[in-house]
Amino acid sequence: MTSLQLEQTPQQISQPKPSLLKRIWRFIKKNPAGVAGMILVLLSISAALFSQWIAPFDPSKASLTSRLAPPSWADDTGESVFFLGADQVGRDLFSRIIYGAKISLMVGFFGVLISLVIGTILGLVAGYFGKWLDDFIMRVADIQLAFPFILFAIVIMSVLGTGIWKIIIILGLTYWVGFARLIRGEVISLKEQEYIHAAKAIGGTTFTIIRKHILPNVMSSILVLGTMYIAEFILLEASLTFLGLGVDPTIPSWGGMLADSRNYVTTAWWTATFPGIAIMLTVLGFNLLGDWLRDKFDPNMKL
Amino acid sequence: SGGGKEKASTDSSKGSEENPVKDRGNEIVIGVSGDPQNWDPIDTFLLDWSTVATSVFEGLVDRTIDLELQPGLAESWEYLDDKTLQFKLRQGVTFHNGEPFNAEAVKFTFDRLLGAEGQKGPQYSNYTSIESVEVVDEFTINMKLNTPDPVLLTKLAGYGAVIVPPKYVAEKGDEHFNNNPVGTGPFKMTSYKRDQEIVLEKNPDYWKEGLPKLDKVVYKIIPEASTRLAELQTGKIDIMKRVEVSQAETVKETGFLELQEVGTPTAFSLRFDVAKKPFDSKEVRQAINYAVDKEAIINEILGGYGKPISTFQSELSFGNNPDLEPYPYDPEKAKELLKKAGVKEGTAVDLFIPGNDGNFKEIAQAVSFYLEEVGIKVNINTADSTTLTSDLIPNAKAGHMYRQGWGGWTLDFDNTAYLMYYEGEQWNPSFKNEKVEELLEKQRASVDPEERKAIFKELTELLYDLAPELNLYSAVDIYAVNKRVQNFQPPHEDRMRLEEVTVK
Amino acid sequence: MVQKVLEVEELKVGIKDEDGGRIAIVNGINFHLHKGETLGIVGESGCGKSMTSLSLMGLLPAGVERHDGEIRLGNLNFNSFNKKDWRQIRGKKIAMIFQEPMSSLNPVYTVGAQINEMILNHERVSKKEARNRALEMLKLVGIPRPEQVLNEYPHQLSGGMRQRVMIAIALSCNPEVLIADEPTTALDVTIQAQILELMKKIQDQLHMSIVLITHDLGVVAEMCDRVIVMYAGEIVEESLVVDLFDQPSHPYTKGLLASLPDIHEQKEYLSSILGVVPAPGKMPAGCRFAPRCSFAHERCKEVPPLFEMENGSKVKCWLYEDGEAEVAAT
Amino acid sequence: MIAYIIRRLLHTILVVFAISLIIFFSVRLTGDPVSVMFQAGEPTKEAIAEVRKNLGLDEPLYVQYGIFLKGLVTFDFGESFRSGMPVIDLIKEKLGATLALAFGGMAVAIMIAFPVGIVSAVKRGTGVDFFGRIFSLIGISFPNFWLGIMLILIFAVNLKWLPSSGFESFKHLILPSITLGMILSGILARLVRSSMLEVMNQQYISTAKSKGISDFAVIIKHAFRNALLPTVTFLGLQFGALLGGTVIVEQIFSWPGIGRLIIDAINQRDYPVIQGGVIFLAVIMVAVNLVIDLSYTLIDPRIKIGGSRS
Amino acid sequence: MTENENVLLKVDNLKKYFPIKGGIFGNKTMKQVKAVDGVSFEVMEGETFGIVGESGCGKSTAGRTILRLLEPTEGSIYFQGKNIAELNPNEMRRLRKDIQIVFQDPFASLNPRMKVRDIIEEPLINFGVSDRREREKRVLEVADQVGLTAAQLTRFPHEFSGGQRQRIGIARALISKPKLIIADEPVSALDVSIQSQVLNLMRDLQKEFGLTYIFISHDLSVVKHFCDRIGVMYLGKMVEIAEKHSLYDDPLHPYAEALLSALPSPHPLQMKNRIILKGDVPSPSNPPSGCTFHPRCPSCMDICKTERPSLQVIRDNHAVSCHLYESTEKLAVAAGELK
Ligand SMILES: Nc1ncnc2c1ncn2[C@@H]1O[C@H](COP(=O)(O)OP(=O)(O)OP(=O)(O)O)[C@@H](O)[C@H]1O
Ligand SMILES: Nc1ncnc2c1ncn2[C@@H]1O[C@H](COP(=O)(O)OP(=O)(O)OP(=O)(O)O)[C@@H](O)[C@H]1O
Ligand SMILES: [Mg+2]
Ligand SMILES: [Mg+2]
Repeated sequence: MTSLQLEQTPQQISQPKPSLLKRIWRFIKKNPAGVAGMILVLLSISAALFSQWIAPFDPSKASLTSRLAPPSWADDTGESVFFLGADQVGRDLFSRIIYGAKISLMVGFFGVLISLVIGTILGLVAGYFGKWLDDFIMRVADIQLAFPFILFAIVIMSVLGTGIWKIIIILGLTYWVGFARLIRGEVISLKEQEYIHAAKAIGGTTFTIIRKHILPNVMSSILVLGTMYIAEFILLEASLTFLGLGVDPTIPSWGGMLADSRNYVTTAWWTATFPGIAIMLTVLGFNLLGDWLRDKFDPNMKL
Repeated sequence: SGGGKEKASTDSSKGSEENPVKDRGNEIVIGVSGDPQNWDPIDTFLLDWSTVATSVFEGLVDRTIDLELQPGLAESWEYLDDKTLQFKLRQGVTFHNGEPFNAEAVKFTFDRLLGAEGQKGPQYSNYTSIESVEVVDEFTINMKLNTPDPVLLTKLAGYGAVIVPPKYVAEKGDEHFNNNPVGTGPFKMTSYKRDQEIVLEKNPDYWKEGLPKLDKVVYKIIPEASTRLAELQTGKIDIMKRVEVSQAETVKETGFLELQEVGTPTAFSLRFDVAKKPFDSKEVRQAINYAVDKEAIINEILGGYGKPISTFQSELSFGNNPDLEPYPYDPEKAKELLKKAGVKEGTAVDLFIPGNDGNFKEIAQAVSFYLEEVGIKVNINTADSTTLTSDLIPNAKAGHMYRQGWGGWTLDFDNTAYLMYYEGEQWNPSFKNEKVEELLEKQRASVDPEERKAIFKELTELLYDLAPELNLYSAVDIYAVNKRVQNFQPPHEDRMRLEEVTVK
Repeated sequence: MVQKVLEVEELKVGIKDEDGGRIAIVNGINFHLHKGETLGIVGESGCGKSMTSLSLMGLLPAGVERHDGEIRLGNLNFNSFNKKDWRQIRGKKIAMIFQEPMSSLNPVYTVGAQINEMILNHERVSKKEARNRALEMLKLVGIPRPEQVLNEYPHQLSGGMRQRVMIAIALSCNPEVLIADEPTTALDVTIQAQILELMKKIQDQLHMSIVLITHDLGVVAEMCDRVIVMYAGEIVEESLVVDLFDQPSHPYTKGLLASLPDIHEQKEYLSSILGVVPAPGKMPAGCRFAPRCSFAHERCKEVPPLFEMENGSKVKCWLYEDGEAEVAAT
Repeated sequence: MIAYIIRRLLHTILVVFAISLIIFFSVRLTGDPVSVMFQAGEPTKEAIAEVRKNLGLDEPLYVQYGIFLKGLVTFDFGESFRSGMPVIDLIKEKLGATLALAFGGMAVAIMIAFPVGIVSAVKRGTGVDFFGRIFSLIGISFPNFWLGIMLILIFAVNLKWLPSSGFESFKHLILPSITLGMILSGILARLVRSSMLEVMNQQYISTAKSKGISDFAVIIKHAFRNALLPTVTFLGLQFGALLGGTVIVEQIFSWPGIGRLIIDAINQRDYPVIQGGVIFLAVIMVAVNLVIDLSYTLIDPRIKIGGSRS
Repeated sequence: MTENENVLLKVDNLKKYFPIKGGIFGNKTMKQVKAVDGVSFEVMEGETFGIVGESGCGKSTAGRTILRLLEPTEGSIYFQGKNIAELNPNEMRRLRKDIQIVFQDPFASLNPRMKVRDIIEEPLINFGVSDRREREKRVLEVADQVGLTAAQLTRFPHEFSGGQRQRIGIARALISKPKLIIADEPVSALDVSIQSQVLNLMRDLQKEFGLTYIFISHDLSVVKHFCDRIGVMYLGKMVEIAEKHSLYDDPLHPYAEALLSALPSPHPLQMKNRIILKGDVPSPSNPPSGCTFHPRCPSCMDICKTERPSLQVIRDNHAVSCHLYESTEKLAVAAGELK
């Protein structure tokens, strides 16, 4: 046997690692948009996670005496009051916005989770098995697309009732199409990859191939689309409220706050402005993050 | 009433106080929120219809802006007997298309309303007490009734009984008539762009001397309130219907605008599903009525644009009992009653409200806040408003409490009370009281106002005690009007009257 | 003496690293090209062949830049060039054909349009004249039914045809220098033979100078007059093609030649060069080939200069230090 | 090619049939149209039953569906409960406004997204890229009703430059188009950018540069032309969606479009209009996509309809 | 070669057509790409059988069809006497333990998201080696055989060079102890210096384990170096099958001849007489009539345009499918009898 000397991979030549701070700075300089997105998303996630501790007031504590109190740092007695003002039933707007992060993110995350699971499974099946299954699933997707979202929402709500979870379900059941199409497309091209043939050649069952080889390789696209859909869902929740199909008004959802206070824009600007800013920043954050992820994983991804 | 607290101060654009409307001439533009889609009076029951069509069509009987009955196309009427009503018709009136108004037209109108065509629409059922219309001479008709109807005259002032031109309808057909209505009113419709605008022009041959004063009225359909207000602020419209409470302040602060308010027959209540625990108990229902500070709600959330009510009707309604005071705000009493009824602290109840009424959401939350104070936890559910009225309420799926608003278009408690309290009616999923039903039937059998008044007094007292709903308020409509418009009087029940309106 | 059309001195091409420092991809190479000559550049994948050729065109990809050295084309010095100057010489004086014939033509324009574009860009001719010229070019590169092909789209042509079209485009303005970056690597042997034959024919006709980049020593043997062997961004050997095959000097060149399977000689095992080309930025100090070299010794920790040999070849290896004249690295 | 079109049409019919079935039964789950008609009337039990009978709603569902299907074959969607107008006439009435808005929104989206996407791709990683992307994302970071209201407040109320609502002149089209276009442009810019990035890596871009033509010509003539295909696909899909999916914009700007027609019908449970409208949109969507697919042959000569890319 | 040598694999009239669908329902086969069109050959135990031919001539398709990664359209494949074209999917899956494949593209044939260890281990899991420690041991063993260190096993494929990746691919094929390895252009993507490393490794492994290879390549010199017997493919058909020296010293088919002459010369002074073929390889969806090579053939005769020649043994271990040799050798011998 000829001697097989160990080949050097570039990684083996070690170089002194720059300091952590320096690496972080470098990262920020290289991905300003991604970092901005991450910060915004982290902010809203922490607001959602730690709302109890951040919010100065009970977000559902209504009091007509403080209705539409304008933002101020302190009242006459020097006691701190509503720092972003109070809403139409006298609740502290700041606390509601903090708690609202929870609701908005919940709608985003769980809505995406549902659509992701359904869409990924159907997309995998359609893409991998092709033929009539593919045709069938894609036709169902066509039908779903042609079905007006609002009517769909009303139908679901009259069958299942209303509430935040129903909205999540509605979004999930509507947006699976996006995932399914994306995954299907990816799987179709992935299927022709040599390592998939290889997986078959080494005796892999269909299930193993999908689980071990296909799924992990579509994960990045799923992640990217998921992030973008979170942003979209947060906005859709607001639109549903605008159309009268939103959540119960005691629930502090940004969309609800924004939609229900749109007529106060000129008289009590803070009621709509601050939830609006919260939505904008969070949505922007998720979009930037998604953009960055896509750029990182696959800059040519058609999203 | 009126004038909310001036708390919601603003720094919004007080910018140009100059009236943006400069050269519109002798015409006005009105921003309304909805398009009735169909101008045929027998096919509609929408307030949006009446806002416009009141200027186009007229009935035998008319109602003044203050809701008094007065002669319309009929100069006078009398009961020949209990079941025959004779009308003397006005002479020299013509329809917008030149067709003469006469007994034939009246007969045609009612035959149509009561015939096959009318039966497809929602108006028919209001007029089933009319057996037939007989022509006596060219300007006299007899209306034969099959049963005495105490509110018939009021109904004849209603939408379905306006007189339509027989030849025109016969020749052009119903579909054409739907889109090109012709009546005898002060204005004629010259253009209709669905969901966009309606143009009315002066009817030069109008039978009231010197009226109308305007040459032209344009209605623009603008569903979104904030857009409507923007149009008003920029002078694109002169009158804005349906100003939201939250917008009132802005209007007041704009120099060239004027805010006008008017009480309406529409009452808003949270109705209880009395079949559901704990609202099967009268004490509990009363307790809820005590627990909520309706005055505070009216003053704070509605900015004063609402009137307290004691039963499910407004002060405009025949049958309203002015002696009854709304349940006072008395949380202690409420707690006591609840305790007596054995309702545990923290009992949760479901409240259903329509999701598209921002203002009412605030009210619901205030109610929930008050009820929480007495130990009842309210889960507010929002539903698509149509689902709520057409599905959830009729099928008793609307939780323990649900919002209902009712206008009683006849301005007579009969309409409301019968539909709300008579067993088996569409919007009465669970309430049943024999005494109430007895009284309801009794008042229906009579045409004597005094007698009916007495019955209603008894009925209202009974209902007050039974408390089948938490009566909140009767609505006050707010209109915003450009100051160039003169003599505009906001209508109680959406039926805008514009004959006397002029511009500066 | 034969005229030098192209001279490259101390060419350095690099990328910026994360700290703003430079990582060299091409590290100071010198070469020249005579008129009518074919110069081969060979080397393993990643040794900087393409970067060298792209810097001759001023077409380095984003992030990669030429930061030192001089390139002269006749009496033109590229260092003084602005964007416009570059545009004027590209295609006109120096033209290039690429490795992937499948993707080097724009799929949405006809062949004719793509040749015309080149002609119209550099010469004041009417559209009609340009078209005739394009037709002429297609005939020159031996395309059957050229009139039709002019109106066809690239996808309607086979790989070999496309490469012919590419050559037609490159030659349509009669450039002095043609740079061919692995022009036949993606083609089948039979087609490769056609294209190489064609290039030879055209060179004879037009007296062009060609820089032929390849990693196939067979192609070098076939086509070139002189060869440069590159390793890790540097020139390790430069010699006449005959000398290279007969008496390769640098251990790397020797290794390459030895690892070729020989069709005439049956060996059980091929000899091979162990290890891989180091990545840019991870270059060993001293002789860059030393870690893979079986002749490596102490001296190799220092960077060897380019030694000139008797036969005129130049070698960058300490083995040739003795007895050979050192060539100044300028 | 012909076979391909026929196949697509068969698919369409299948989809339309399925939609008709689903829509027919699902609208009937959502409540009763008759009680909605009596906004201020006297809807006694009997009255409601009477109207229901007259509208044919008391027939068994399968009979109603049969009637509906029969109409469908002849493009007769029935008559609106509300207006008594044939549904098809209602749709025709709205088509102009809907198309105007859809094209307007697309035009705005294209005007924003194409330059932003192209510049972003060409200057990838630079500040221009960063701001371009943020700018294009701003549009999709607001709920559309909010964006609409804000535009009205700024451009109509405060600046008085543009009318705030209505479907009258070109000026009226501007604000709704911007609202719609801003939302679209965010996604479109992203798509243009990524398509451009992909194309810019292609060898033929190097070829183009090696010819000595200007950067602008390289970017527009060579890169962008090739990046157009996914963009057109996306716009095609969006166009279908825009026809019906602009409810909120239509509502804010009082735009008399099909979206509002359908949402009003939904709110009033005007079954025939819902059914007709949805099916109409489905057909349009499929048709637009078919046209887009056929147009690929113009954009990309490699694509042969009915076959695959060669 | 001697008679008693065992036939490991016998391919008989193998066809693989790819349909191009069309028609209204998209189910009508409008055209077929005849990627492999009636190929027959045998592979002996322990030998290396080479398949050469230009791009698109069906080499890969043939290789994959043998493993039934693609379902054959027609024909039989006997592996150790068993017709594997008739096995059900599950039996086939198990048989893959004995036949393995190494792919051309070292970048695309490894799952980028799996660690090298998991890639190499995967066949063992699939083929039911349930003991973890056993698997561990085998992975280390094989890694050592192909020259990978234990430390490298925890890395991901993208951290390796092309040659190393190809070793990973070989390790993966090797771990289930197959009898036959189909190597589909295993060195085409590699630099010459690396190519020789991999070829040497493959030769070592063959010696050590008595492997049989089907070695697919378009590089005639590599094939000559590495294979014992060689089949030349053109447009889905085997045009010549011969023992290597016989083929290289005296190619019979005009195509094989041209192919050999097209090879760039290994030395600048060894210029030779080139046969430059006209035109391009025709499309397999629309192959020429008769002998598919006739439009490019320098010695094309009339008969070639209409009649398809069959493969016949001309001399020892040398069969060709060409009308030029028909008159001299009447004996049409099925490729199966070719020894
Ligand atoms: N755009 C780029 N940015 C950064 N580094 C690059 C870029 N393009 C190439 N490189 C690096 O530059 C080095 C030289 O690349 P080059 O393409 O010149 O090699 P080559 O000799 O042409 O190889 P091949 O035979 O594979 O074409 C390689 O290490 C490569 O990784
Ligand atoms: N899945 C498929 N569908 C349709 N046609 C195919 C498919 N796979 C291969 N082909 C066609 O079959 C023919 C033979 O392809 P194959 O990959 O076997 O050739 P090859 O000899 O391996 O070529 P290369 O040297 O390029 O790898 C080609 O024309 C190819 O286009
Ligand atoms: Mg290169
Ligand atoms: Mg192959």
